[in-house]
Amino acid sequence: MNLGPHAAFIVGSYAAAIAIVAGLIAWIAIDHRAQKRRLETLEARGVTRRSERAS
Amino acid sequence: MSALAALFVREVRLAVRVGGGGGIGALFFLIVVVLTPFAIGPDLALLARIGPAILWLGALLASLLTLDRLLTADLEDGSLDLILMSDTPLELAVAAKAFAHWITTGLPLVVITPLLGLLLNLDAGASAAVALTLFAGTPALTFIGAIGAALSVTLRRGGLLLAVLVLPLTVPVLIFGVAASNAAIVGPVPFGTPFTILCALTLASLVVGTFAAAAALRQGME
Amino acid sequence: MAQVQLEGSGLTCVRGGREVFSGLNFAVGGGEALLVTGRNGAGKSSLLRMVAGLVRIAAGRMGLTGGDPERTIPEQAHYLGHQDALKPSLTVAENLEFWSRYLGGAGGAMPALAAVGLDSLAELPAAYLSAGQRRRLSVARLVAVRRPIWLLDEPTAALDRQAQERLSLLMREHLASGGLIVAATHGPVGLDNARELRLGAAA
Amino acid sequence: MPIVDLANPSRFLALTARLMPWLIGATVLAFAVGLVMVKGAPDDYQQGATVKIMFIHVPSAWLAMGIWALMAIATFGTLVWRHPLADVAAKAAAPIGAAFTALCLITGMLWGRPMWGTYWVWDARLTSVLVLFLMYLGVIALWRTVEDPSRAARAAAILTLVGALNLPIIKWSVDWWNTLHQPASVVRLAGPAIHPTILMPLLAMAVAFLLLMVTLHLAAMRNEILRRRVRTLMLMQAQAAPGSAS
Repeated sequence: MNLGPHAAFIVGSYAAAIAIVAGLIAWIAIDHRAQKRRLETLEARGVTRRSERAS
Repeated sequence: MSALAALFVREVRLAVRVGGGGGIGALFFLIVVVLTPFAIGPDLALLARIGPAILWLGALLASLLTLDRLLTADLEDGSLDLILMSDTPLELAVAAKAFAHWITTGLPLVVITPLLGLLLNLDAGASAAVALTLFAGTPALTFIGAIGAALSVTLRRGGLLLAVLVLPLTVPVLIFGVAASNAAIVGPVPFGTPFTILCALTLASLVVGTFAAAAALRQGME
Repeated sequence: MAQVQLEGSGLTCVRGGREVFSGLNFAVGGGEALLVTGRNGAGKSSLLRMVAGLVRIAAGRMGLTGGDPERTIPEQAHYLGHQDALKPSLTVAENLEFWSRYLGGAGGAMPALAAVGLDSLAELPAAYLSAGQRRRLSVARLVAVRRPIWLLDEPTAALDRQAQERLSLLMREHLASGGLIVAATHGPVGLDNARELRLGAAA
Repeated sequence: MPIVDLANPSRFLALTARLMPWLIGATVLAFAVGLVMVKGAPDDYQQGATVKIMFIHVPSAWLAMGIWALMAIATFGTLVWRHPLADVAAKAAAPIGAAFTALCLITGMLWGRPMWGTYWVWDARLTSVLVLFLMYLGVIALWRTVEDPSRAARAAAILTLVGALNLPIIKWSVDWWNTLHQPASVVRLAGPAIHPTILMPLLAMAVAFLLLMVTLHLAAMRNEILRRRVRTLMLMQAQAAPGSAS
């Protein structure tokens, strides 16, 4: 696949796309793990939500 | 030193956390720079010529307008009373707070300057020059602004009064900041001359700003 | 703590052009508590803030004998004002650790938090605390850093009965260790041998 | 599944957990198909191979506007129907929208460089996207400075709706501002007509980007719901603590 004289810009664009999508995925994964950890420490300390306590 | 280190860490933590004003200065700077071409028009040659001026004015306003909360926040929740009472000299405490403000607000301005240079049609060298002058100049803006912050605490009136009081004091820094940038880009004058004067102004303002702000706080007590 | 003695003679306070009080004399020795009473606006808070160096002494003299000669009175005093000096976005432990290190303490927060019954909430942001809990976190500052003079501005405000008992216990321990307390208050503070200084009595 | 069923966060979390693997699979498949078609697309007679940048630039531009529209609809749910998940959806969408707007700007600049000789020429369309980017940063800043979720949600809702109303006006005024000053010689970004051999890969990539956005958005919403649970648990921990009655 010949990308012609401006190959750098085409590769640059796709690299930027990959970087930004990877950034989004990383942010979501890290945030998910952080919230899960905080939930577990809170629930470990016996703080339960009303709805759970009701069931 | 651990007292001052503790104060610095607290200030940075407050700025970074949700509810802190950390990124707001950089966002204000971005918006001011983006708005200017809408007023001036998309003429690239003109934008390139006044690029450094736009960036410097944006950084100046971004620095000053975010300094309002530097001391009033502590006044409102009672921390200022305890800081005034502590054995850590007030001058060093004000310096630590101003330095933390520069790290969380001034430095981000320098970091995003090359990006905004793209919008103003500045080439890499020009953006780097403006970023370097901003790096040297923003501490002066913060420490001079700290005087205004201290005055707005004692006068119990914040907001734009701070900027109005302090803007004239920042004129030298603005002049030599833009002059150094233009010297690097267009410059008959060698870059070194205005830049060293800018650095001298910053060093002077580090000292004057700290002592003046501390004095203003002490005078402000009823 | 060495035996300290705080005296004020002929003290005059002017705030906003209005003379709050003048010619005031008082003396508090180590192990003693002085309750400053009087109607609102009589200058109770102003007197405390004057000792804390936050309000200028218009006339008169204030001296501390027996304390650390190199340090001024404010540097040897704790001031518990109406506000709690807490940052909502910092956690309970972070708030206390900051003040402990800033006021020259060792920096350990847990023992002081335990003394005021907040050790279980150490990692909670202060924003989630109730008024009473924030008040107790503020009191924890006095326990974390040892200073001879305690200036308490209506210490029992926003505290429930159990917290008030805990506070008076801490105050008795402070007095027993040779410290002194000057408290602006309306009602009793749970201290038995406290002397009273009535302000604005002449009006 | 009736929509009201989703109102309950825990049921939404369960649904998201079940859907997530399928969504990820579909996204990866869609990108695979899209990229194969992009590889096969012919070069543009004028711009040569750089037209391949369009396959990222145009879908991310569509997403940038689409996500703001999604946020506007979600905030309509907050203000009008008080739907509990509406502001969660709006708050979760903002960073994703900002990211795709940034991608659109970056690819726009990389596409412009070979044509115009500089990265940024204040082209009418790109400038509107830049203003949209500022609006995204504004909404995110709003969410970050107000701690109480319900208060922040109402403020963000107003800002998003006003933003949605303003977008066409901004677009039109920027076009007018651009043509007023700009010499007419600027080559338009997307080219006059899109040849089917280029249109098909573009649509394939658009579908792939859409699936990616839906996946990321659901995941971000799940995080936001967990963040709010942590917040309520912390509030309850403070209230449950001994002697906290006062």
